Amino acid sequence: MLYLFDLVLLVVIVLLAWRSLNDADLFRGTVSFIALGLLIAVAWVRLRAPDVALAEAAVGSGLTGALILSALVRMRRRGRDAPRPNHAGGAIPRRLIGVLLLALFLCLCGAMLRLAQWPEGLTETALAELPASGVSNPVTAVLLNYRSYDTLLEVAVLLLAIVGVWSLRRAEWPGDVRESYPLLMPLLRIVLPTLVLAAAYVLWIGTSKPGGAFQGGALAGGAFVLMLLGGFGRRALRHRYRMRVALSCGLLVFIAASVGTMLLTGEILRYPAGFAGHWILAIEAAALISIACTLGLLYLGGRPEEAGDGTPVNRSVNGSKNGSMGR
Amino acid sequence: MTPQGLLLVGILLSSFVPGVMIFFLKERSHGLRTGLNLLGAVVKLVLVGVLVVNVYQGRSFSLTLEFLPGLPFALGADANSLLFVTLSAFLWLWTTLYAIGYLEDSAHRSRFFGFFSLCVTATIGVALSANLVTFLMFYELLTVSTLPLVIHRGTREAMQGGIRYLAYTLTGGAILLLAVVWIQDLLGPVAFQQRGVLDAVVDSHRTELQLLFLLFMLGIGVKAALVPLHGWLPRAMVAPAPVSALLHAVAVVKAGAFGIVRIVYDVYGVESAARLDVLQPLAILASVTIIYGSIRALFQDELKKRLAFSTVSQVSYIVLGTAILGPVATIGGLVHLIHQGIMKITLFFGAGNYAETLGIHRVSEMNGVGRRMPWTTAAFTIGALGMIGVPPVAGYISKWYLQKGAVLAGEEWVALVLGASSLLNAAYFLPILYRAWFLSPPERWPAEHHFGRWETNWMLLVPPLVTAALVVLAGVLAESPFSPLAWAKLIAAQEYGP
Amino acid sequence: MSHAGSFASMILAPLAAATLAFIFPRLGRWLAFGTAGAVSIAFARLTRLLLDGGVQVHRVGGWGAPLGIDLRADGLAVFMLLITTAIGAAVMLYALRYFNARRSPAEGHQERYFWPLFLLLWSALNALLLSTDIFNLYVTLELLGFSAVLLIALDGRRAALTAALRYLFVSLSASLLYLLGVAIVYTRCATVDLTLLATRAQPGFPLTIAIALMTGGLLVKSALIPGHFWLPPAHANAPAPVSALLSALVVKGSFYIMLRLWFEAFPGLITPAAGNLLGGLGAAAVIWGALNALFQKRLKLLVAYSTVAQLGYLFLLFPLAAGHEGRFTAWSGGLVFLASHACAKAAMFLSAGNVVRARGGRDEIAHLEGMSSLQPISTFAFGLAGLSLIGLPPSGGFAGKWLLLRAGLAAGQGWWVAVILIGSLLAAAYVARVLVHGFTRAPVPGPARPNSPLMEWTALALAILAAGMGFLSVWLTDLLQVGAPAILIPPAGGAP
Amino acid sequence: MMYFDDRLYLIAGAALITIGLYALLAHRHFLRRILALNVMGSGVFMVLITYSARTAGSIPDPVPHAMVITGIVVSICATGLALVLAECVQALTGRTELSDERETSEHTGARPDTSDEQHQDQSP
Repeated sequence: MLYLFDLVLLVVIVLLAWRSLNDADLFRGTVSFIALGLLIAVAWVRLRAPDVALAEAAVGSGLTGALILSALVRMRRRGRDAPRPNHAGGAIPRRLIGVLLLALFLCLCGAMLRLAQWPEGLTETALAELPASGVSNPVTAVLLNYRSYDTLLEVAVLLLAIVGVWSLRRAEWPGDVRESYPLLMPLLRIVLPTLVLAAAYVLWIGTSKPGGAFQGGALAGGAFVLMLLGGFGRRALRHRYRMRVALSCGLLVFIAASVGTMLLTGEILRYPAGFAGHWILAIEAAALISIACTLGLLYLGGRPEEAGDGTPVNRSVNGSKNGSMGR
Repeated sequence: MTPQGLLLVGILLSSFVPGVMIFFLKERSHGLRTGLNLLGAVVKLVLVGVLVVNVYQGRSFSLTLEFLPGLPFALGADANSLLFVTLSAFLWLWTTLYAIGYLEDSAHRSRFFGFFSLCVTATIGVALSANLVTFLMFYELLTVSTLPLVIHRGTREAMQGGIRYLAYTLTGGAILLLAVVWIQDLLGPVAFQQRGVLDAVVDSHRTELQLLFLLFMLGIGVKAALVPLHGWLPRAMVAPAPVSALLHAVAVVKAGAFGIVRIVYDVYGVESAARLDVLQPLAILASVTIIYGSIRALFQDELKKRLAFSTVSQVSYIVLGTAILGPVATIGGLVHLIHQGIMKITLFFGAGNYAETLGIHRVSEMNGVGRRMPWTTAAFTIGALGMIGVPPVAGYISKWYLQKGAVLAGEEWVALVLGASSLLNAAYFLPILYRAWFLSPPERWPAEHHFGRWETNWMLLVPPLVTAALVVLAGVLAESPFSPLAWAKLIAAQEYGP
Repeated sequence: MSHAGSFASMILAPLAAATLAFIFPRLGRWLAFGTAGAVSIAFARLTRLLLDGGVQVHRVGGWGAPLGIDLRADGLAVFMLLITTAIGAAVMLYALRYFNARRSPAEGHQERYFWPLFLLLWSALNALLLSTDIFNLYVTLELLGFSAVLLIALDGRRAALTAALRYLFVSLSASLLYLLGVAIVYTRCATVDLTLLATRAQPGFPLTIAIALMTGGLLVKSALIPGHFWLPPAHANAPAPVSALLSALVVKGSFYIMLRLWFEAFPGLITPAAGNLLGGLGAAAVIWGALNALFQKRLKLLVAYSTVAQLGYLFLLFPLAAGHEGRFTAWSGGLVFLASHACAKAAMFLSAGNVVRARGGRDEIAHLEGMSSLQPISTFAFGLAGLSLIGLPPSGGFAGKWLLLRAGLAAGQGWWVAVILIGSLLAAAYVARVLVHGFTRAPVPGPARPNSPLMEWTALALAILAAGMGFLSVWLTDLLQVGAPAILIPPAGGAP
Repeated sequence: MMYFDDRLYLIAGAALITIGLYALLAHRHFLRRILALNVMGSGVFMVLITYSARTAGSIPDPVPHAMVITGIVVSICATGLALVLAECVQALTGRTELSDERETSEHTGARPDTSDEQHQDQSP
């Protein structure tokens, strides 16, 4: 029964993947992609990876889909050449690609299926050290203790993304939807605080159960996006200095924690014994703020500038490429 | 660093430092540039003098620096290098003076003199290098620092000449690099002083060593302008006259000839080379070059081109002397390294004077030039007679030793080559002298300049007179203890010594 | 404790400075200046520790591999850090004057974002060089790739943005291939630590595929033919200091990971055929890149294609360092060549930037008349850097080629020798092409806009470093000996 | 431990990677390529997660889970950057596909028509 479920799930996943990439209409493709993300999250649950499933549903499917959809809308609106239908033609003959990739597929399957006798992985080691790690969720222990250095660099990637987006162009504010959807505002007034609370909860629970800064950050980031859609917060974004601090506080706190732990224990990010949980929570809290802001502002797709503030979207070509025009 | 080492470095730096400083001078600071140039040249000459005296008294000079893993950067002063160092340092002084006079008021002088100084640094480095990799380093530096001089004028023709020069010499350099790496692989680091390193492997690696010799000759033969690798030399004539003087008499061609001397005597050793049967082909190639260059020279109307083909021919005398087994031929070859240098530089100074003063570039325009410019023409005449080999001028000494050496070595056919060459030399130089002295001058020279009381700028006049005097002295006083001949005999004695 | 501070300043100082530069844009240049100082001091201390006490390992979080992530400074890492520090500092100085907010608002925008991006790139590089964890290397690769893409895009023109986007696509897909390889390796060996992998890796189909995937991804990132297509437009259209960083350092990052994988983690799994394949592609790159460079019309494209060619030389290291003799010679040769190319290419892009900037953005080679008299220092720097690319002594390029040639002859693989020599001649041809045009007389001293002396002299300093690096080659080789992969040193007798 | 057939998941992962790679090579529209990269990424993640679930321990191996979470965050950053960059390119070229290499290497054409906009945009 479960086998059948898996089979159907995976077949649908593969078909959706094909569809999302090859559908003649990009919009439908993107919608397929979002659905694909949700199904993949289900697959993660099947594979006993609830932390990943949460992250996938919130970030991989939801936010990515939202980003692509809004970009698609903007590109179509701008487009002198509307996105051409499917099969625009590639650089390399398709048949050749097909043959090569088929070979690759077979090689991959062969290699991966042959890994029949594998070592145990690091489960036992990770579990053995769990009591000393300060948290009881093993995934959080890996992310913020065993391999916290990866996470530090990952938070740096988030900052880099926002610096990059801001360096590229000025934001085009989403059109004001308040008038077309009168019910939106009351709804948002309820949903937004709930989401923020949920984010805090997910962060908190992450120490012991599935959840954590990224999942919480994604929720809060979603709230941020809704806020932007609802037209809130434009005034808040005017305080660009505060915004920048919020975006960077995760990384700054993480770096400070690295230096602090190094001074205290002699090793970077080796938390003082007995206080690991506190350090982790502090880092996660700061990271959550930065992650939420970053994801929200990625959705905006540019730097929020005073010039664009309050006025509707600057739809001209000029307005969209402004800052990047230096030489 | 020992004081001995410091002296060697000082000799190199005496042109390198002024050269680098000159690069950054403003174009208009003429006085400072001239001062630096002459100061460097004089200091270098003095230091070389000190070196020669000390070596003569039996002190040895060497310097090693860490360079590549297992392979140092090494300088040293043996008899061979002194011969070349002295020639270069001495002619460098006069060429500098000449160049200052020649380039008065032209553009880009800082750049020019900067590279000029680097060029001589490289030449001195070639002379002083004590192992193959150091030699290679300065050899390539020479290529690179000469290029800007060749293309100095910035004309299309100059560019083409420069590109051809670069193509030939860098290809040669790459081949030389291959040979150097290869021989290092075979023998370990090859220092010039240790002779006979090859003896042990001559029989076991015969073909490999023959091939290596070929590579060395291909690599170095480009600069020595051996036929068929000479193609760049006549094209490089587009350079200003002092550069031509430098290329032909002091630096590039000489470095090539000197390199062949080094390879045959100090890397292979004459005996090993003879056992490998590589000298005979080299002698033939040199002979072909001698005849070919002379014949081509015969048909050139452009004066500098005629001189250029003459160089192709004359430099191979040195190679020929090296390729013939026996001390006498060696003496002939080595002494010609000096003699050819001073004779050819005199000729180029003369040609430059004609061009700069009267606008004469072609032999056919030289009618009666001896009456307008008697001093220059006198110097030119001495140089030309030397080239032909008229006694008692310097060229005669070289040819005499070469001839005798060939006969002693049982290579009589070389005597024929030398005789033919002398005839050809006479055939392309005598008509010039005849025109200059005995035909009547035209009513107007192509582009005449006047320079006060002398026939031309004094800075252009003094150098050819000095070098012409040397040409005579080297011939007349050949048997004196400080003559080039005496030095060549010393080297030959070492090479063939016990 | 002694080395922890050095590791931390290497990675965290630029990271913190980048964050602060983002929050306080006006402080960007001062933060960069301070970072250069901090990184230099950390580098000096790390070198001292290495030379006195051998390889330094820092266990981040105190766990140690396989559970934790290790940082390690061995000879190779310090060697690469040396290059990174030197060029990073030089580019920093150059950029102080290159972007000037007072000149135009556009430049103000560039300046504002250049510093955080530059500092992030720097920390990514340092993190990459010090990491021994192949998953952590994936994260650093992404950090490096993103910052590189964004720095290119800073130029703002159409060509630059298009090139940046193409580079981003290529870089992302290559990273995913790499990550897939990491996944297989982790499953097979239960660790992602390079040192542990060396003991745990067993030959077999899965690991072969994993190595192939990782190598493939890294090859594309290091622009080896046929994965080179993205490089010329990206490097040629970026702002000058960025081009210098990209060509000198960024492409070398992925090459460095390849070295770690092939010679440290999986030396037993590499067949000679695989080495020869890489060598063959490298040889093709040497020739193809140089030929392309020779026929470019634009100066910066010429320099960029030259990078394609010069990167090819680095890959000759793979067959030669796996030969039966002269392995360490080849290894050190390739790396000395890498160092010298980094300095020379940075100098070349910076001086080309000076020349192009003085001409108001025009960079057609045919219009370089009078370059040698209008921008003498930059021309000189370009020429000196060219000497190193050609491989004339005493440049580092010469030292590197010399060692590679020795290794080639020692291993009896003469065909690589031919490639090296022909490549040198082609390099000479394209360098000479620029210089010869630069020596033609300027009709009129054009409307040149003078460059800051700092920009000119930075380029020259790097060029001198490259041209004289041969004299450092012994020191560099000794440095590389510290903790060199065991496979390079044959058990009987040392390296030649 | 719940039963599942890991081979199915591995094949599905390989299929996602291959499909993504195919779309990346075959399509030129920016958005399709970005989607393709995401699909490819999901494939890689699926391989990692499947392996972690296969390990014999009482719970799945948490290390690959952490890696995948890192990977997901990196992918959304990449997606965000690529989208904005793509929009910039579209704004400048009016196209939603990467033009030929030859076109991109000639930059001079872009300059005249952008110079005045630049001032306009940048003036505060």
